Amino acid sequence: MPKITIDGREIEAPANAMLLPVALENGVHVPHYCWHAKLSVDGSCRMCQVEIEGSPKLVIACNTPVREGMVVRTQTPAVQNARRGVMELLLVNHPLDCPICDKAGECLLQDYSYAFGSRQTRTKEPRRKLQKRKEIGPRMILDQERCILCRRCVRFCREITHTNELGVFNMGDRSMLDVMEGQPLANDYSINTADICPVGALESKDFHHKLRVWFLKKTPSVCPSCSNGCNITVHHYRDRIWRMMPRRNDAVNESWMCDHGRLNYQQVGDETRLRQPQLRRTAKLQTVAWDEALGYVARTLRDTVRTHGAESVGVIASPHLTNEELFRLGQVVSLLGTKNVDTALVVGQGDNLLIKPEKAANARGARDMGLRPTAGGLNVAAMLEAAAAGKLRVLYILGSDVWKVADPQALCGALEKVGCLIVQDVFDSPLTERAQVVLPSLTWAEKTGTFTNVKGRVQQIHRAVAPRDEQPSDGEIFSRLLNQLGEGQWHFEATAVLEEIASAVPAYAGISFARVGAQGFALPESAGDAA
Amino acid sequence: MIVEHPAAKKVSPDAAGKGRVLSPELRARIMTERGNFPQPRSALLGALHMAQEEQGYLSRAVVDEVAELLDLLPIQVQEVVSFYPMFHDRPVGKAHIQVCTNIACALRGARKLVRHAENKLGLIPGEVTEDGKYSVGEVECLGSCGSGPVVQVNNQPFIEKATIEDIDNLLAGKDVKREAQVALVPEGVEGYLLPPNGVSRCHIDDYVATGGYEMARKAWAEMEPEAIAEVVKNAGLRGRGGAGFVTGVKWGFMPKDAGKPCYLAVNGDESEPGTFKDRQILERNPHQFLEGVAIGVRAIRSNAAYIYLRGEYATPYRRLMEAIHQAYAKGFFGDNVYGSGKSCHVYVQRGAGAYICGEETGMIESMEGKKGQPRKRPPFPAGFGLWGCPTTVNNLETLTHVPVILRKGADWFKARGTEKSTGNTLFGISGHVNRPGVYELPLGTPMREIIEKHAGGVLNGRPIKAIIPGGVSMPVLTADKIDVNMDHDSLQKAGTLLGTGGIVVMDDSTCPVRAALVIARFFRHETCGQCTQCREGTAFFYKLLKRIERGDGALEDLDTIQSVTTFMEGATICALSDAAAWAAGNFMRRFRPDFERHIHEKGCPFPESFEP
Amino acid sequence: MADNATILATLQSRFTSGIERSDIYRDDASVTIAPEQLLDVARFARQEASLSFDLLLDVTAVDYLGQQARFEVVHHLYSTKHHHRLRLKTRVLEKEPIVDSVVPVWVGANWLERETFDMYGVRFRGHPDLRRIYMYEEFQGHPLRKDYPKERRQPLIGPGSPQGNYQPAIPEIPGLTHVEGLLGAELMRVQLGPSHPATHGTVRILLDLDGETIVNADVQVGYLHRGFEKECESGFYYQAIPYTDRLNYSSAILCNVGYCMAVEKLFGAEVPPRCQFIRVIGGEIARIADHLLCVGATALELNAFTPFLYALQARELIWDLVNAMCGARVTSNFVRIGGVSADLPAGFADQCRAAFKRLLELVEDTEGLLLENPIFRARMEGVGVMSAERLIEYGVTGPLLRAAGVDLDLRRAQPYLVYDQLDFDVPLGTQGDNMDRFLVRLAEMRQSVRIVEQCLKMIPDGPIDIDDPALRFPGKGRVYGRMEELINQFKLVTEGQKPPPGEVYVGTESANGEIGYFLVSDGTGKPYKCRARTPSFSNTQPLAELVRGRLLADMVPTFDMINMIGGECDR
Amino acid sequence: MATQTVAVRRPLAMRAGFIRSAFAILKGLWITNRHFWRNLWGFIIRKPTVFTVQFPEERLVQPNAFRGMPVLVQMDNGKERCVACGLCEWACPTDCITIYPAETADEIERYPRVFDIDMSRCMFCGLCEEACPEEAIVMSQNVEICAYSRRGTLWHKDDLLVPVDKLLDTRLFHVRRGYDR
Repeated sequence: MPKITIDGREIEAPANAMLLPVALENGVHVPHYCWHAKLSVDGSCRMCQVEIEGSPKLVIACNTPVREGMVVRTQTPAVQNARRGVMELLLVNHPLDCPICDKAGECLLQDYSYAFGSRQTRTKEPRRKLQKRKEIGPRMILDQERCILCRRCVRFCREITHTNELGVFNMGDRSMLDVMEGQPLANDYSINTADICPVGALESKDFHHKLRVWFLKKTPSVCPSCSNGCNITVHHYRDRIWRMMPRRNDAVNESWMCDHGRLNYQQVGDETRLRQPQLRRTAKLQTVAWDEALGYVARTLRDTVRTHGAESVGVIASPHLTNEELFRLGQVVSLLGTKNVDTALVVGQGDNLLIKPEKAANARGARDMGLRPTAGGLNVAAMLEAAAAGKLRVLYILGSDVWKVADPQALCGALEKVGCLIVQDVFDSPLTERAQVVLPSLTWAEKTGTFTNVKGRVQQIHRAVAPRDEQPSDGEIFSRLLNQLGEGQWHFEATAVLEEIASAVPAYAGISFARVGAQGFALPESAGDAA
Repeated sequence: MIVEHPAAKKVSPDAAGKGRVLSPELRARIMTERGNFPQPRSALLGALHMAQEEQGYLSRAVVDEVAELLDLLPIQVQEVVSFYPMFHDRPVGKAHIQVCTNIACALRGARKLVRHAENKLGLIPGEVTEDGKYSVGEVECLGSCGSGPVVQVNNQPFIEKATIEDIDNLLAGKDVKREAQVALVPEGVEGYLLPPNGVSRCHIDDYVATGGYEMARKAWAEMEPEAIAEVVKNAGLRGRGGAGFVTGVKWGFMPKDAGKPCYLAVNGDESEPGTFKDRQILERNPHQFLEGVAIGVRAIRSNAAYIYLRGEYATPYRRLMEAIHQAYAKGFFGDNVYGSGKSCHVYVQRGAGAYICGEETGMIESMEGKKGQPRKRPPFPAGFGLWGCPTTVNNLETLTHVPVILRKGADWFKARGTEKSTGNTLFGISGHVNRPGVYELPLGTPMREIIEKHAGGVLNGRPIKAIIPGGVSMPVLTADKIDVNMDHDSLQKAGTLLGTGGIVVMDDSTCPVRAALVIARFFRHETCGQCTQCREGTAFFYKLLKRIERGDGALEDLDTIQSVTTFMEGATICALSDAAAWAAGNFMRRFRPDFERHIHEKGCPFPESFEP
Repeated sequence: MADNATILATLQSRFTSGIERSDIYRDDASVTIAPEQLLDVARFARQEASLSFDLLLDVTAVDYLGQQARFEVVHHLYSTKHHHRLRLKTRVLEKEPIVDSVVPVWVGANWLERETFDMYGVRFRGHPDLRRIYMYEEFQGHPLRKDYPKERRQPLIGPGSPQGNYQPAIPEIPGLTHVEGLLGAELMRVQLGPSHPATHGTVRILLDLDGETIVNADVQVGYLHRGFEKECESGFYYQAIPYTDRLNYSSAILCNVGYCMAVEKLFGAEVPPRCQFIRVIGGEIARIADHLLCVGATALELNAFTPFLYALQARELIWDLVNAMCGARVTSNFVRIGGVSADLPAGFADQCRAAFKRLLELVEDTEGLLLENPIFRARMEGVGVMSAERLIEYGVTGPLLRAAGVDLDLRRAQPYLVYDQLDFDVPLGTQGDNMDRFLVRLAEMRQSVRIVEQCLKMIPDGPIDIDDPALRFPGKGRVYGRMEELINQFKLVTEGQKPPPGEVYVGTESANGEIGYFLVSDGTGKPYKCRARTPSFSNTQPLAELVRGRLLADMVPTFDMINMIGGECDR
Repeated sequence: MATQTVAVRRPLAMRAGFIRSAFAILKGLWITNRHFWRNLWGFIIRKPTVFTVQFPEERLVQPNAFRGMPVLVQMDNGKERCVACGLCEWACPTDCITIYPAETADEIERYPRVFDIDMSRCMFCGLCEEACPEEAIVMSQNVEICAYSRRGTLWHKDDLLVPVDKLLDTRLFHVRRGYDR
């Protein structure tokens, strides 16, 4: 562990580390463009020059290994002059695009120019003209004029996705970033290039000209699209999600996320979402009050169990719910006494980077919370069979994944026959068309709780946007059902429920929100996935 | 042009596919070339040269096909194609007339030739005549400054000291005279780099007759690598590529047992305006150089040398390849050389017109078939060079000294030149002198002697305005510094550097702003575009100087130049940025009154000056 | 005048243990003292001859949310004798935010402490009457606390409030001295205001009358409370400037100047000379407008209608000047951090001279109609008298204090901007009655005219802004065409000026006395604390005492002469 | 330069009440009469010296610096100069501006799809103009912004557009004076 001194502060650095990450980790902000924690060192932007005692010239911190006894200065006049120089020269050809550039507000060029650059423009020369707003992929736009040729994106495509779509063509000041004709930037992770672009050269089409970034509020969360559980930051404003950005977590997703997950936020603000509970009194579903709907559900369940036995009730859980909600659901199930409980899970394609085949954020959590058939219980297929045979009288389906998983004929047959279908979901679906009761569900962005990813890492999600009309969360629905079904006063408060889980589920012993923290909590190895 | 290499491993080209544009022969040759290198990608530049020769230009289909042959992605090939000025990704004329407009040629009126050709064809640079026969291009330095202006048609030998009539003849399809460049060992100098005046020692027998390859034999058969390095170190031989590092010491940096192959990379990419010496060695004395290569390979415990030769040098390339064949035939190269049981191979790669590939790591990148962008250091080439292996990079002229040193001993060598700058060197002198050319002289020869005695004084006897002592990347000197000695230390004291020893003389008709502008244009054209300061700063200088030259400058622009030079010096991966800053900064500082006159008089105050 | 180091040394030598910290930042001396020592330090500061901090300018608090000693109660002191300043700071715990009241030392602390209690919930031990002052009794929470969300709705405002059956709580008035009138009758309680034709200012005065004699008065301010400080703290530094307009809306530029000077002091920056002159010109013009309103309205409320029209006609001329200069007549929003929004318009000097000529005629006429008028004199002379010492103790500043003969004008005592280069008189009264106050204002207008005329002659050419993108937007022409300047504009607009962390107080002489801004910066673009010490608030406080025992009719001229500006008093 | 204190001169003590009162009355009459004749004369020669303006028949001529309601500059091609950069929206202390940007095929790719100013909240402070990097929003001479409903105080983009030449002599002249500050 070499000891080095940065700006008079003694710092212990890991051996063989480069100076720049060491400085950044210790709170010494050395400006940089081309360096990125997760990419190889390029060393071309020259912004991170620092002074090292005994070295005649300034050196770039990103490519200087730490040495025992190294004395580094980052604020000397020479360093400041060098930074001013890089800034001035970078801006010589930069287009006056701040007003129309989506990056304005989180642009490193702006930040560093204001902090380290010269105050006045000295150049009077015309600026370089290159192609603007070139569509380089289904989700990405390139503005060559804005590019400062840091080549982060090039390295991303070379080193992370290994797809090599981007390249720098020509030499000298004619250099420009581009793709080859016929080979668009279309990989599954293409929007990450917009994140790592320090300027507005690469922009995601989805966020293009949507909102100025300084309006955005940020809430840390976890991507709901697959069981990898990529850490994200939800950017929202006026109770609407505008974009999602990956949040660095070296144990899960490094600094990346896939395009599919990133763009999978529209459903939260969808106008066609279910907002009110509905009840089918006659042939048509009618909007009713919450108490009425829940009362009906509780009554139906209780009466069915009483008259036909617990085995005449089936519950199909959703792997999109949080651990806390699933735990509550488990309590409902055990109160009813039925063993017919399973989770419908969509399994699709995965890749070897981030995308996992299980297309739900909390499939592992659903298994861990016991929402799978126990001895003598029926799984999804068996439940549908039983329903079609008229043995199952009430089917309580959460989410619409079952529609994608089950054999359509079996499902239709089951739904025809089942006495009472209760559907709890975010959207209308063929299921709701056949339902007796429809309960609206909340999306992940509107609630707080935990997801367990495929590797058994428990991670927090936080409410980013407020639900409309004080719509209760799924956990709240289960708690109210519990209240109506049995004795006791159940409430739903994620912190408290997680404490209950900690004491009730052995694998989750000792878990709490504090322990989960921002970077998640890995369940012990012994608590292997029961799948 | 590529001759099948004796050492090439045979790689059979796959069966000709459909929709292919390259001829099967060419595909086979590319596959052969591919076998020359540890990594297929290294064959890229050669393959592109061949493909361009056959196809005229490198269309997308060619790019795709070359990529396929070399296991690359089209984008990797296209990046390289777009990087090198010699590769055309759009059609050019059957005769692509390239006129060098850099400083030495410009001083001799290159601009008039360009204008004449353009007017005659009714073209602007970059266009092709309707019949597809002709196109005109300006190029930055063809490496024949001593015989400027120089014109090259396609990749044929240069038309030196070109005139307007030459252009007319060319366009009329007639033969064009090709006058050779002056390259002499002046009387009283014991020359060893150049053969005796008027003699060309291209054939191996001529060379062997003078005791050639004896030292190579000795090195391989009798000497330990350390001993060779020691002799060369004692001789005080400093690299002739510009930086002047002691060659023996450099060889000592190579790891003793790296567990990987080591390579000797030879830098024959002289592309700096004012420098045109290596060409003379290759054209007239290639075997001495090859012997130096063989010794160098031994000295660093390697078994292969890769020579990187600039792409425009058609004749030197031919001569070199012939010499290599002769040497292989004689067993001076190959496996088990001189019965040592070791092998020593030599390979040649051609550059494609990028000056930056003269920088050692830029050259290594280029040799690996990539864009010639210098590498960041650390790691240094001695540990991580060609294909990740330890590599020593030596200048072509430097290696040419080595056999002589071994033959005659360090003391003999040290008797030439000055204490710290030993030996002879090839001084190239160009610009406004009566006898421009290459002269072999000991280091430390006074500049006045070179200009007035050897080069015959300034044209028309005019006074001197400015002298660039060692290629345009070295700071310019004013006329009063003419008495400086041409060695490393003296020049450093005078505020400049020896560089490659290419002297450019400008007489008093010369406008220093225009001279600075031409040089700035060169650096702008040749920067690799990696580091911010260099990419933007060189272009910034060019635009700014152009504005000042036009008469639209302001006094604060001069201060801007001054401060931008401080941003560019010592701040980038390689030294090109420094060179560009020195050139612009020193012209501005040393000729500030002339710059100010441009601003005050709103135009150029030198009516007789050359055109930039 | 003792320098800061001496002040701190004096305090430290006397209180060896109680002083936790003392420092001088940007020429402001401040000491942090243990809560239990506050009263002793206060007494000492007031009584020690070399300190003699007789004027308590301000009491407020800073909420350091998240720290255990969450509230910092801040007192700003001034010495009318030595003309030096001191800031006393006391940290109190979040759990029991209690600190000693300094009312026994300075009676003027009364309202200031009530305000601090109201806004922060800090309680003052020994305070005679710790009620809310701005917010109504039913208000829940303390609005200036950092954890009080700006958007929060309260039961009595906004949708869902029980407006139908709302009965306002009637506060108890403390300290009734007479329960019965002299005539043996019951005291009559009369409500003057909040909107009364004889008061120009929204204030509610509960009066207990014995016949026509005022036995008791409780002055209740806060009807114009707009949460100035909360608004400032939720916006950037530059966004607060329009809000300062609305403090003393009859002399907005003076409020702008003080605020911008405070931010500049946080930066340690000084504006160029031309800017300083423009600020003086603007400020003095605004001062004339303020005095004209006071003079005219007083005449009106004493039933002299014509002088009112003359005064307002004169003020109209002033508004034209302000309009030409700032682009608005009242809400000038003229001064900027690091400069002013625009240079003086072409021909402004001539316009000024012409306006002043007519203005002085009108002032003369106003004066001519009033000063000889027996009715006016009868209602003004000898009314509302209070001793200079008592006024100082109340924290009164400005013309009110000068009318009592106290030589306290910050332009003279602690010259700022270019006042030290100017030649002007400070008019003082002799008897301290309403007539003196009236005359001082008249005289000050003439002095202001004199100052502006001098400035117009002396004003140098040069820049009107600090050319530093950390403070001031770059010139527009440069923003449109140049990259660095465009970026600076973007950064400055989106992130605001970011002064280094620290706290400063800047007091300037506004039309009604010292307007002081106390800013705490945490290094971000938004002020962590932005406190305005406004003269009207302190000046209104002695009203009850001024009219006690006088006839109800005396209430009107006394209140007029205090010249309470609602926006400034209630913030 | 120096400042000094001076005592204000108080009117003489009231003696001989009647005479002085009579004198005061005469003086008052003299002053008011002077004003009366002066105003009358001004009325006759049509150069009124009173400051009353017969609005709406008569309107004040405002100085160039005058800050009326903010408007959007309309370019010669009829489009707004605004590119929806959002700086004014952010700088506005009262949050009265609402902008929704969108993309166009024009050379400058961005334009405000929606640009609303809530005039009931606007306080005419001019910070939007100061923040604007494009000279797209400027204060105008117009102050007549009353409406019959709250909705009516919401001004939309089309209402806000004012051709640039209409602003040139007034506010733009003023703004451009400060270009090279």
